[in-house]
Amino acid sequence: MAGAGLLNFGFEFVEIFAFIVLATVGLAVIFGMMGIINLAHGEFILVGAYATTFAFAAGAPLPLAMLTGVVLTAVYGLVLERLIIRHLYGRLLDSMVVTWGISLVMIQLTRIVFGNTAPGIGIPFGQLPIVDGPVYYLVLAVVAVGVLGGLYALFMWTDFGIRARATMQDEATARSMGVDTDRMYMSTFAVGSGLAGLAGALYAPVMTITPEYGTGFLIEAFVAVVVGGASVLVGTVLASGLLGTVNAAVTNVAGTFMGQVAMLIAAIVAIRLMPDGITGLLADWRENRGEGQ
Amino acid sequence: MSVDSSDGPLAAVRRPFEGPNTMGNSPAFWLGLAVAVAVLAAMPVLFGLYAAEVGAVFLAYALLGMSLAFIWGYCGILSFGQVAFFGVAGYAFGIVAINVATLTGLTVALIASIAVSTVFAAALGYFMFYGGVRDVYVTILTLVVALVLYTFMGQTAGGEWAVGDARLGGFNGMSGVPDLAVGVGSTGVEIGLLGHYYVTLGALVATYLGLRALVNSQFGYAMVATREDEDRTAMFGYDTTFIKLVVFTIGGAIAGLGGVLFTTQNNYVDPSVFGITAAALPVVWASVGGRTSLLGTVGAALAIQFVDYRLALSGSEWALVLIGSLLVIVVLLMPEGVAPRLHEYVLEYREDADPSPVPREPPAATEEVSD
Amino acid sequence: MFVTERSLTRRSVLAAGSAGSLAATAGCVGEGAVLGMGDGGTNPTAAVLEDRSGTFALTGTAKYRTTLLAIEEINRDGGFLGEELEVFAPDPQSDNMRYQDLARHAIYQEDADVLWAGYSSATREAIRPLINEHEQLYFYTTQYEGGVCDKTVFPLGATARQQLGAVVPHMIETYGDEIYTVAADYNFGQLSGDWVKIIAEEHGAEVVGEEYIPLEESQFGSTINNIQSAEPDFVMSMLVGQDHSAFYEQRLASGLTDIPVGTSTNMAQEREHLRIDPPALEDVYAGVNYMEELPTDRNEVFVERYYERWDDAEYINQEAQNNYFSVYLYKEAVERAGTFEQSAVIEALESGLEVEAPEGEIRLDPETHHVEHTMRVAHADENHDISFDEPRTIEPVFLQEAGCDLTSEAEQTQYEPEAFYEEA
Amino acid sequence: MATSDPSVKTTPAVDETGADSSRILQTRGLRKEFGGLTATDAVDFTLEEGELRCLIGPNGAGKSTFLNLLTGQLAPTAGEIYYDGADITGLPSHERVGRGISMKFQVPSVYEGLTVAQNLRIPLQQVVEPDAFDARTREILERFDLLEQWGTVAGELSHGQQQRLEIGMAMAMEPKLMLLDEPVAGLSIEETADIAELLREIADDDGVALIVIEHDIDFVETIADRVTVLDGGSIFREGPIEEIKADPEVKRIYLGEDH
Amino acid sequence: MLELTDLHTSYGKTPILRGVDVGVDEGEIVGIMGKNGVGKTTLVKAVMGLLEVDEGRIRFDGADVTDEPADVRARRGIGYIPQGRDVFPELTVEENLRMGETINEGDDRLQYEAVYDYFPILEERRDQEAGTMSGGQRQMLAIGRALVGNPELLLLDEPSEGVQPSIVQDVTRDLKRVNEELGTTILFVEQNLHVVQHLAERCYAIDKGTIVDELEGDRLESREAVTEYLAV
Repeated sequence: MAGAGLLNFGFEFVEIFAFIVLATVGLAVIFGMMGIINLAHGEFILVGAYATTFAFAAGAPLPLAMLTGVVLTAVYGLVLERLIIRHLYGRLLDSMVVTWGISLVMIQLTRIVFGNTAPGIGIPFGQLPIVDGPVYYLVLAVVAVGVLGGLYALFMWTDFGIRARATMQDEATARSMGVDTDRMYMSTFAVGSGLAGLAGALYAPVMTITPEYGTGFLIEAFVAVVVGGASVLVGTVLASGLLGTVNAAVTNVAGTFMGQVAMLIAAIVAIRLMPDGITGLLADWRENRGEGQ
Repeated sequence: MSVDSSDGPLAAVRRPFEGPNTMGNSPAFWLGLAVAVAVLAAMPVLFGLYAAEVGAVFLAYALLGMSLAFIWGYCGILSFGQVAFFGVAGYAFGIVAINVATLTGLTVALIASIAVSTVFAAALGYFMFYGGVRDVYVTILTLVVALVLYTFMGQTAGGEWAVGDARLGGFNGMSGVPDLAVGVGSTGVEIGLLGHYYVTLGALVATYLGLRALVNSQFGYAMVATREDEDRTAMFGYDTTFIKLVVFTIGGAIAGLGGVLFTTQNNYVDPSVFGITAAALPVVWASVGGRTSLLGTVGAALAIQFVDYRLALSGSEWALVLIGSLLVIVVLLMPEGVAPRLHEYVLEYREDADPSPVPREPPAATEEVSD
Repeated sequence: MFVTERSLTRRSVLAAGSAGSLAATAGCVGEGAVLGMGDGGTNPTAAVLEDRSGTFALTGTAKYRTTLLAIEEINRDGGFLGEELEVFAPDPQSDNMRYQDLARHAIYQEDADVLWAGYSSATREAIRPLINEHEQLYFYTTQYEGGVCDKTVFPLGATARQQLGAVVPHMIETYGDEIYTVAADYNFGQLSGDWVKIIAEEHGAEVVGEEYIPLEESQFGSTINNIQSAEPDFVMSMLVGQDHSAFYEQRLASGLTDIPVGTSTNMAQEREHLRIDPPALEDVYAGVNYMEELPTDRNEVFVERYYERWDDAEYINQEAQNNYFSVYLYKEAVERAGTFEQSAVIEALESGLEVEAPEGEIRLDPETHHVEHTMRVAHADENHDISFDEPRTIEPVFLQEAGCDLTSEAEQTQYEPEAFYEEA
Repeated sequence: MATSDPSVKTTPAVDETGADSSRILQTRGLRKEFGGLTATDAVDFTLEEGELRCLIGPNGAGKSTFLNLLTGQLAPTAGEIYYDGADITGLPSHERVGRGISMKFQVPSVYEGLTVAQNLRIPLQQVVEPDAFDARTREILERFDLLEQWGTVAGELSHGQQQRLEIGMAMAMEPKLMLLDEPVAGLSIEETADIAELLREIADDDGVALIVIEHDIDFVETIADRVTVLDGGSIFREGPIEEIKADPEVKRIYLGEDH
Repeated sequence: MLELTDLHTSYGKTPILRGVDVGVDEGEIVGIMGKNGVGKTTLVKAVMGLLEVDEGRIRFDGADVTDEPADVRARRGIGYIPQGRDVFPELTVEENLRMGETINEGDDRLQYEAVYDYFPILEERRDQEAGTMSGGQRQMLAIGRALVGNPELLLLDEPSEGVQPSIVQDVTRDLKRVNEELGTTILFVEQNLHVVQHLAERCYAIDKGTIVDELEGDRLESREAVTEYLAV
C-alpha cells in the first residue's frame, strides 16, 4: 500500500512537474531574456492548441498537427513582436498592461471566429499499468525534460545561444560585436512563443479547448517564473520542482483544492524569502562564497 | 505654494490642495471640478434612481482606481491585487452586518470592514517591503494574493464556512448584505438608494481632496521622491521602506472603502471580485487615465466602465476586443496616460496664448489647468 | 452582434449614439427620466440576459436562441394578450457584475415585465437582491441544486433532487450499491453531493468516496487514481464546465471506462458526448428532463423549427428547452391574468398552470414555483449514441417537505438539504 | 593633529575614547571585502571640523568604497566609524543623514522628473519648517546661481547646473560633513572654477567639513586643505598638496611615471 | 581609413562633443588623451555607433557610416573594446571569444584559439565565467574577443582603467604586437600617461569636447607636454 501510494505520488509529481515546466518555459524565456512580462502568454498557448486541434481535425497526424501548432505560434509571436512588443523593451510594467490588452482581444477574437468550442483530440497511447494513469503523461514528462535539455543545448552550445545570452547581458557591447540585437530579440521572442505553442499543442488532447484555454496555464506559469527568478533554465527547473512537490504532496493528502492553495501560498512565501527568485538567491550565495567579483 | 493674495480668500482654501505634485492648480481647474461634481450630483435628479444605482457602482470603481493611482502613480508601487482589499472589505462588511443588522451594528461593520482592509494591506505591505520585495515582484505577489483569495473564497460553499449567520457562500457569493447605515442605538440614518449614491460621490470627492492634500504635503514629496529614486531619497534621511508601507496601507484603506460601498450597493459580494479580470481593471484605468493623475484615473474608470456597459447593452460581442485594443493603443501612444498628455497640451496652449511667458517664475505658484 | 431585427430598432440606435460620445456625462443624457426616457407605456418587454460570450456561452447561446424563438413564434401567432413582446437581450459575458448592471438596466430603463437570466447559481444569487428589491418576475431555468423559495422567482429547471432522483436509483439497481462522488467544488456540486448521499441512503446504497474539484481544474490524475483504488460500482459525476469535461478523456486514457458513470450535469448541458470523441463517455448515464436526441414527435418538430431559425446552431441543451417552454408558460399566465402587471402574472402562475413542452407535459407547482418534470435516464453507448429509459414524473418534493408555500407566504429563501436530512 | 610628518605613511594615533570633539570624523581599521576581494583595508582616517580634504588615488584604490562605507550604503567587514563623537558604524543611511552627513554622488543624480524647486524641497523639508521653504529655496538657488531655473524640470538642466543643484541639495540638509564624489567631472573650465569657489566657501563660511574625491589635480590644488592618497584600499600618503605633489612615490603610483 | 568631421553629440541637452575632427591612417596607432569627463568614451561610442551623432560625419574605409547601426559597422571591420571590465560576465572565456566570430563570418577571421597565443592566461581559464576574472584578465579577454573578428580598426576605451600598472605594460606591449603582426589599425582613448606615451604613434588631446592639440615625436615623448592634457 505504501509502495503504491508512493508510486501514485510519484506519478502525480511527474504530471504536475511536466505541466508547470511546459506552461512556464516560454514565459521564462521571454521574461528572463528580454524583460517582458507577457500576460498574453496563455493566449499564445491558445494559438498552439487551436492550430493543433484544427490541423488534427483536418486530417494531419498528431505529431504533425502539434508541429503546426508550434510553428504557427512562433510565427504569430514574431508578428506581434514586430508590431507591438518591440516598443516595450525596458518598460516592464507597461509590457504587462499591453499584453493583458492583447490577451483580452485574442480571447474574444477566438470566440468570435471559432465559437465556444473546438474539436477534441483523444488522449493517445492508452493507459499505464499499476498507477493507472495515461501513458501520455509520461510522454509529457519526457518532452518537458527534453525541452529543458534542448533549451540548455540551444543556449549553451550554439552560436545563437551565445549571442542571445550576450545580448541579454549587455546589449550595446553585443551590438558592437556584430550582433544584430534587434533580430536577437525577435528570434528569442519567437522561440518563447514557439515554446508556448508547444505547451498548447501538447495539452490539446488532455484539456478541453475553449477560448479560455490559456488561462488554465497562466497562474502556474507566472508563479513559477517569479519564484524561479531571472535565470531561465535553472529557475524553471527549481521552481517547477518546488511548486510541483508542494502541489503533489498536498493534493495527495488533502485534495486538489488544498494542493492549489498550498502551491500559491508556497509561492508567496518563496517570493518573500527570495525577493529575486531562487536564482537570485543562488547568485547571492555564490557571491558570498567568494566566487563573485 | 505661497499664498498669493491675487486670488482672494479662496486661494487660502485651495492652498493645501495645490502644488506641483498634482495637475490642475488654477481657479479654472477648480471651477471645472466643481462643475463636474455638480453634474454628477445632478445625475439622479435628471435621470432617476436608475442613474443613482448604476452610478454608485461606477463611483465605487473610481475609488478603487484612485487607490491604485495613488500608490502606483505617486509612489511607484504597482499592485496588481488592489481588488484584494476591495473584496476583503466587502466580505468583512457582510460578515459583521449580517450578524448584527442594527444601526449600531452597521456602523461598526463599516468601520470594521475598512479597518480589516487597512490592517490587511499593512500586514501584506510589511511582509513585502521589509522583506526586500521590489518592483515587478510586488506586482506579481499582490496578484497571487488576490488569486489565492479567489480560489479560497470559491470553495466556501459549505455550511461550515460561516461566521455566525453570515455564510461565505462559495462561488454563489454572500447575499443578503444589508444597506449602509450610520447611527447608534435607534438614532441614525439608514442610507437608501439615493442616499447611497450621494454617500459614494461624497466619499470619492472627499478622498480625492484628501489625497491631493496628502500628495502636496511633506509626506507627498517624500512619496514622489521615493518613486523617482529610492536609494537617493534614503540619502536625504527618509525611511523609504516605511514610506512605501504607509502609502500601501492608505491605498488598501481606500480600496476597502470602495469595496464596502460596492458591496452595500449590490447587497452582494462574490469571489469574482478577486478574479484576474477584476484585478486587471484598476491597472487598466490607471494606465489609460494616467497613473500620476488621480482625476485622470477616476475619469478613465468612469469612462471605460461606462463604455463597456453601453457596449454590453448593445449586445455587441466586440466589446472586449474594443476595450483590449484601446488599452494597447493608449499605452503604446501615450505611455504616461491620457490626463498627463492633455495637461501638457493645455500648458502648451497657455504658453502659446501668452506671447511673453515668464516661464514658471519663482515663487508664484504655477498656474495651470488640467484634468 | 445585434440579435434580432426587433431588438435592433430603437435600442441599438440609442446605444450607438451614446457609445459614440465617449464622455460619461454626454452618454446619459440620451435617456433620462426627466429628459423623457420614453420606454414605459408602449409594448411589453422581456429582458433576456443569457451569455453569448465567456465561460457559459456554450450553454447560454442556445438558451438565448430558444427564448427568442418562442417569443417570435408567439408574437407571430397573435402575440401575448394580442401585443408583441419586445426583447431586451444584451450579452452579459458570463460576468456576474455585468449581470447586476444589466438587470438594473432591464428593471429601470426597459421596465421589463419579465426576466430570463443566467446560467449559474452564482449569477442567480448575484441578481436576486435586485429581483427581490424590485419584485421582478424572474425565470431561472438551469437545472440546479434546488431549494430556492422566492415569491417572484420561478426556478423551472429540474432540481438536483429530481435529476439525481432519476439517475441514482437507476444506477444502484443496475450496477450495485457502492458510489464514488466526483463533483465541482462550489455550491451546486457540494449540495448535489449531499443529495447523492441522501438518495443513496433511501435506496440502501453507500457513498464510499467523495471528491470536490476546483472549477478551473482540468487535471484528473489523482482523482482517477483514487477512484480506482476505491473500486466503486459506479461513479456519480457532478462536474461542471468545460475544464471539467477533460475528465472523460482522461477516464478513457486511464482505462476507467469499465466503471460506469452517473451524472446530473454532463451531456444534457454541454453535450460532452458530441464534443468528445467516443468512446470516452461510454456508459455514462445522465438524469435529464430533456436532451435534443429525445425521440418524440413533439420534440422533433421543435428541433426542426430551432435549426430552421438558427442555421448555425450547434445543440439544444436541457436549459434551452426550459427557456423555450417557460416563454409559453409565461404567455399562459399573462392570458390568464389578463394583464402584464407582474403581481397578477405571478398569481396566475400560481394557479397551477400546465403546458406542452418538448420534453412532455409539465406542471408548475404553485407552492414552490418549481416544475414537475418528466425525467429520463439517458445512456451513452460506445459510439456516444443516446438511448432513454422510461420517463417518469418527479415532483419538486424537497421544498414541499421543507414547507415552502409561496401562495401563502412570500419568502425569499434558499433551503438546503442539510437542515432536513442527517445524511447530508 | 594626525601627523606632523606628511612624507611618511601615516597611521594617525587613535584616540582612546574614539571621540575627540575637534574631529568630525574618525575611522578605525575600516575594511570592506567583496567576495574574496578587499576593496578597503584597515583605513584609519581622521577629519577635523571645517576641513576640506581631497581623496586621490588610482582607479580601484577604494575611494568610492570608502565613501560608501561612510554614508552607510555599504556595511564594513570590520572596523568602526566615529562621527561627531559617536559610533555610527551600525546606523542605516537615513539616520546618518539625520545627523548631518550629506553626500553628492559621482554621476549627477538629481530627481530628473521633478522641477528644481521640488528637488530642493525634498531635503529642505527634512530640516526646516514649511513656512521657510520658499525663502530657503530662493536663498540656495541664488547662491548656486539657479534661480532662473526654479520651475525647470531637473532632467533638462545642463550637466553643470545639475552638479550645482546636487551640491545645493546636499547643502540644504545643513550638513556638518559633506562627501563629494568627483564634483567637477565633465564640467567646463569656468564651471569647474565656480564649483571650486563654492566648495571653498562651504568650508570656510559654513564651517562644513568636506571630503572630495577628485582626479583633477589642478582642482585639488585650488581647494584642498590637505590631501589623502589611497592605494590598494589603504592610506598611502597624507599631507598638504605641495608635499603630495612632490612625493616621488605618489608620482610613481599615481602619475603613472615609468618604473 | 577613419575620418571624423565636425562631430557633435550630446547627453540630453548637454553637449558632450562640440565639433571633433580626427583622422586615422591605415596601420597607425593613434591615441586620444584627455581627462575624465571630457568626452573620450562618448567619442569612441560614437565611432562604434552606440550613440547617436547630432552633427558631423564618420567615414570608414571610404564609406559614410554615420547612420549605420553598430552591428553593421562591426561587420565592416571596426572592433571595439569597451571600457574596463565590459566582458559578458556570465559567459565563459571561450564563449566570450566565440562572440568575436559573429563580427566576421568570413575566412579571414581569426580562430579563437589563435588568441590564446597572445594571451595564454585565457587558455588556462577557458571554461571560467568571465565575470569571475580579475580586471587585467578581463581586459585581455576583451581585446582577444575583438581580435577574433580580425578587425581592420580596433577601438579601445581606456584600456588601462582598473588595471594594475604591470598589466598595463603587458597590454601595451600586446597591442603593439597585434599592430605589427596583424596590421591592425588602433585608435584608443586614454588618460594614463604610460599608455599614451608607449603605445601611441600620434596623439590627439581632447578637452571640453573639442580637439585642442595634436602631438607627435618629441612632443609626445615629453612628459610636460603630455601631462598638460591629462588629469594628473
